[in-house]
Amino acid sequence: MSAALIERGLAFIGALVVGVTTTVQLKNDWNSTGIDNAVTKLLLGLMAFGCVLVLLAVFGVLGG
Amino acid sequence: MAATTVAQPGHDSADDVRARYENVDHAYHEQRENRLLGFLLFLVSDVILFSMFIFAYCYLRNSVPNWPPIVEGGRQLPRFDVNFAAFNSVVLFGSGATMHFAMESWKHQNRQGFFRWLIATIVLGIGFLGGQAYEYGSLAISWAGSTMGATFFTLTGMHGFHVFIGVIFLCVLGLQARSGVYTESKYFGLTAGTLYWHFVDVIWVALFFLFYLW
Amino acid sequence: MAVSSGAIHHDVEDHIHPEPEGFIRKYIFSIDHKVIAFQYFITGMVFFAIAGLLAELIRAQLLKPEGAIMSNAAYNGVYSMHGTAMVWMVIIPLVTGALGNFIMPLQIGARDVAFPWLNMLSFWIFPVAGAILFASFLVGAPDAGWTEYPPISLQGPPGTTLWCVAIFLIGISSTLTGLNFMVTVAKMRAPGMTWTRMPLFTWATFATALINMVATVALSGALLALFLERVFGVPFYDPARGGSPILWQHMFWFYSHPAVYIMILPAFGVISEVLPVFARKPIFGYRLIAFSSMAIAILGFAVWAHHMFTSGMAPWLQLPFMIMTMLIGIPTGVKIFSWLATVWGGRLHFSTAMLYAMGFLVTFTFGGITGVFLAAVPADLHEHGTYFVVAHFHYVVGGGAVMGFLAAVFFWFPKATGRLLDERMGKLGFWLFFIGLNGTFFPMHFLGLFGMPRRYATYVEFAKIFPMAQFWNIFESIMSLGMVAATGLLIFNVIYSLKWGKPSGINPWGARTLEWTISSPPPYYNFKKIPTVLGLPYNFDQPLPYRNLDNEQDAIPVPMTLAPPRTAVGV
Amino acid sequence: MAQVSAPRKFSMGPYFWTVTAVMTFWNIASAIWIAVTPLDYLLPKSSLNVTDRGADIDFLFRFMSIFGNAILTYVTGYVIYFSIVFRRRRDEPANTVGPQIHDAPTLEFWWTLLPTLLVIALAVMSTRVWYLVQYGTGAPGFAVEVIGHQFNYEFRYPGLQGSVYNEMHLPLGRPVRVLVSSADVIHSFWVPEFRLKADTVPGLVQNLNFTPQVAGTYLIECTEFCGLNHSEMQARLVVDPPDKFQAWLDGQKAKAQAGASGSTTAVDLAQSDAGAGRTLFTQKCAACHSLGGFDEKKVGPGLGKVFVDKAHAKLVDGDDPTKANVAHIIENGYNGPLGAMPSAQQNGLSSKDVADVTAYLASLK
Repeated sequence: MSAALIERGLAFIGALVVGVTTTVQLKNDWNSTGIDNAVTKLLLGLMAFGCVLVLLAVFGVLGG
Repeated sequence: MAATTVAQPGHDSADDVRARYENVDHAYHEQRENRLLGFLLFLVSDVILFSMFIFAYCYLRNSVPNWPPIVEGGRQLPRFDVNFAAFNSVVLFGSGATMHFAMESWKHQNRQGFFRWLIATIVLGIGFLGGQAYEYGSLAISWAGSTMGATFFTLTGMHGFHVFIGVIFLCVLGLQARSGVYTESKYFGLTAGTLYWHFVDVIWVALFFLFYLW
Repeated sequence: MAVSSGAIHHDVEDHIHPEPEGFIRKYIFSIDHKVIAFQYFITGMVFFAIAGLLAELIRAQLLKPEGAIMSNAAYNGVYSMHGTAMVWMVIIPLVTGALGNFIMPLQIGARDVAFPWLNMLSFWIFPVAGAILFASFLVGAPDAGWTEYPPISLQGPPGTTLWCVAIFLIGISSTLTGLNFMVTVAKMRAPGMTWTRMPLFTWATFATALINMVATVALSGALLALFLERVFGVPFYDPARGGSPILWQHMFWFYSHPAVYIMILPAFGVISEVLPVFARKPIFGYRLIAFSSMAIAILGFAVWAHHMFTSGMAPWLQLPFMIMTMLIGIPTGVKIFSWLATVWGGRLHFSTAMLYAMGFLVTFTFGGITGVFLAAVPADLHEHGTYFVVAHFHYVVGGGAVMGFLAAVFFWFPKATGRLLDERMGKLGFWLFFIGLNGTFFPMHFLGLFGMPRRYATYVEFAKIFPMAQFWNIFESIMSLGMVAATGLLIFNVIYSLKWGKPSGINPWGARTLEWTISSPPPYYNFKKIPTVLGLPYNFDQPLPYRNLDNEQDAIPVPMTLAPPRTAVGV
Repeated sequence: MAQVSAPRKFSMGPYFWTVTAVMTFWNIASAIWIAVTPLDYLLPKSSLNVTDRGADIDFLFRFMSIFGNAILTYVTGYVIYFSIVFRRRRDEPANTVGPQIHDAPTLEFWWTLLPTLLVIALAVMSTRVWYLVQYGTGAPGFAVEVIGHQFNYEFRYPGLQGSVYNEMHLPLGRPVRVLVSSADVIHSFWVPEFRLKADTVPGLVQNLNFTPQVAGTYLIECTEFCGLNHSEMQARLVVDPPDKFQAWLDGQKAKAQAGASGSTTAVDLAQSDAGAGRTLFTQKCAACHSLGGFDEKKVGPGLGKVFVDKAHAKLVDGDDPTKANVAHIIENGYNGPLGAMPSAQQNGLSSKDVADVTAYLASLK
């Protein structure tokens, strides 16, 4: 079992967990007001997008 | 207006003034508004700093016929290893999530949870830095060797530096929180720390795509 | 009139910081925006003197086609340092650091800027950066001009690295100042001062701060890369190693074109304050002027590549930049016409500040017109890199930014010190400066068009095809002494008037913005009670639009009568 | 509380229309004068129309001068006029105020619209000239290369082995395409009498298209700071009648042959190294040639499919895409409707290098 495979596996699991939690948090905070919360929501969204990128990378859709 | 209630400046001691200042709550909120806007503007300027180098990277990448570039000796440089980077990215994103939980628990007066999540964040942050160090060590390209190395090490180095600062920032915040600097209603420092940490994560999203996936 | 506030509401029991005791806390590491403004003013004037001296060395060198006084190497260092110092160590700190710091918080009725400590920090970076910059003379001054295009700047003398460091530092200072001012204007306006009741100088400062905060960081990036390439050989710009010289030009001009708006916008603000006061007539088209400031600030980010029409940028890219550049001329023209309409039919008091403002209208208009000449790509193919460009930007910066700054000095000096500057010296100084400026830079247009490139230590070949070359260069060099005299006179006037100047009282000019409602010089805390604003400060026949003022005073302030002018010239 | 004398009615001022009429008359007069008289007071040798593009650019200068002069006259004139007629008289109390006018929408509308129309007109005319300078008038220009050095100019002519220094010759009345690039740092190629300029940027080739119309000797100057002796970096440009120019070119060729006799050995395509060729390509060719298809032009066509391109079965010189023919082009350069490519010798390629580059191109399949 090669290092690359382990890395991919961990990345896959991690991305799933982080992505889901981030999305859930985003949903919970959705109605919060205030400029700081607005920015936080934006950043959380982009982080979720980052997790999607990781998944795409894991399945070799992007990169490689 | 009740202009008469103003103590004549110069006639009251510094202590009176400071006392009055600290007891007036709207003064704090005013301060918070200013600091928040100031901090967000600081993040904006930081985004611009990164985007200049990202612009440089795209520009240099598109100004040569093939990428990764070919260096003296006709050797074409290898692409970066996606697998490890993907793993390391997840570590960093994870730290973003934990930081968010830390903030949430603080907002819900759950100090214990706050510290637990904060420590988790710091550990993950350090883990990411370790991963970066490992990757730097294992790379075949050098900083000054090619435009690829130049842009990669400069951008990721700048980002790593930001993460490093962030880790210290979070440690300081933790200690302050322990010594009771922040209260349930006044915790701007923590807000700033969280924003900064999320910002660092998001910058990495861009770098991860540009260097490993593009 | 209803009090609708765009800003945080300051209650009367709002805190007043106690004045610090001790010389150091008071005058050296002060966090008082007024003291910091003075520090900027003094430091800036010192650097102004040095950079002006360098300019005179340039003029002396060009007295002879083969170069009168120094070697090519020395000359290259001199003009590079002149440009760099004038842009980053003189104009920008003076118009943002000095003017913005002193006037803006007073105009919005605030007790200080949002982050006083940050303000102090950004000032103290400035002299350090200046020292580093001028220290580069010791190790070999940078020689590639203030633009430092690679690859030549990669081969430049060691001083070029110091240049990078100095400009990087001053860039940090500018960024912090911009951030600070943006928050101050956005959050700390007096109750009732909505965005559309803000004085125009504050509008200009806000627009400037926006550019300062956004663009300057871009320059920092470019400089960081240049520094890394010079010191560690990291390839960004060197074409031999895969880099691109054009990349630097993009990154550099993305800052440095907005930078000219950093220099000129505060001057616009000054003119918009000075003209109505001395014409006793409302500013014409308040909204148009205010919004055109923002329009310029924003459009200013989309025109940088008009500095690169001959640089080998992709041809199709040149058209949008040409069109944007021409479009940005329109809000500028609108401002000029509005200022003309402001004085039209007014009752003009010809104080020195007013003279400078009127002179500004002429010289800046001329600079703007030559700007259009440069915006047209084919014409620029002829003009680029010649003395035509030199003339253009000296008309804009010297005839625009500096004239506006001098108007501001004469206008706000009484507020800052409680004494008027001497008007006779001031007017004499104005005519010296105005004639000197035009005499020096007007002929440069023709020299440039007839083939004199800039940054030439010698112009033997050019003198062969254009025999008048030497005559005009001598003429310019002589005329430039007028500006030297004017500067010397100003410095003497400032020192003289600090001690013997006529006491000014609260409001010598009958102006109506908030800073003229508090004593001069203003107290440490500026406003005991934060005033309430009911309207625009430009209606000269109505009572002041403020409530809750500190000082009892005329509801309709009138100018304290200066010696009635014999002529419009006023000397 | 200070009294204020009631704001007086707005008056345009004594003789306002007279003054305006005088300025307008002056503007019309000077407009006519600028339009009809030669611009020799503003631009060198303007009346001679030294080049066709130069003439176009001079026309732009006329246009801009006319309106620039008008705007400057009005602004300056009104500043002076207002300063005189509206200054506070000695007998007037200090507290007199002007008419309280805040704006005049019609006025603002017109003074926003008119400049806009002006710059649009200027933009349109500029675009036309810019296009002609960039892409020529259609006829394939006679291509000459200019290469900037610290601190002199090098000129290369099609079919001429070796280079000419410090004196550029151009044929009279023939469309010319000047290809500008640099060997070291950024210089600039400027001929004031031609009104044309292009920076010489290393690793980049710009071109200027025009037709010289007047024989004579002109000055070439460097306008981009290039080092210690920047201000001594000039060269002469001689525009000759075609026959004289041809004679000069033949003379140069003869000299070059004498110099370079026997230097060109046969290319041995057998021993070639595609890897080395790839390096050479990025160093010597990539500035002008992409690795895409034929149509992905930089300066010359893309070479990625040069051996296998169905759309362009023939090479640019009409031969079949065999290794020998490709090597022949690389070795001897090319000059034709697609522009000018320097020879292997001018590019500093040994015959081994030529073989390597050919092998590299052949390997791109």
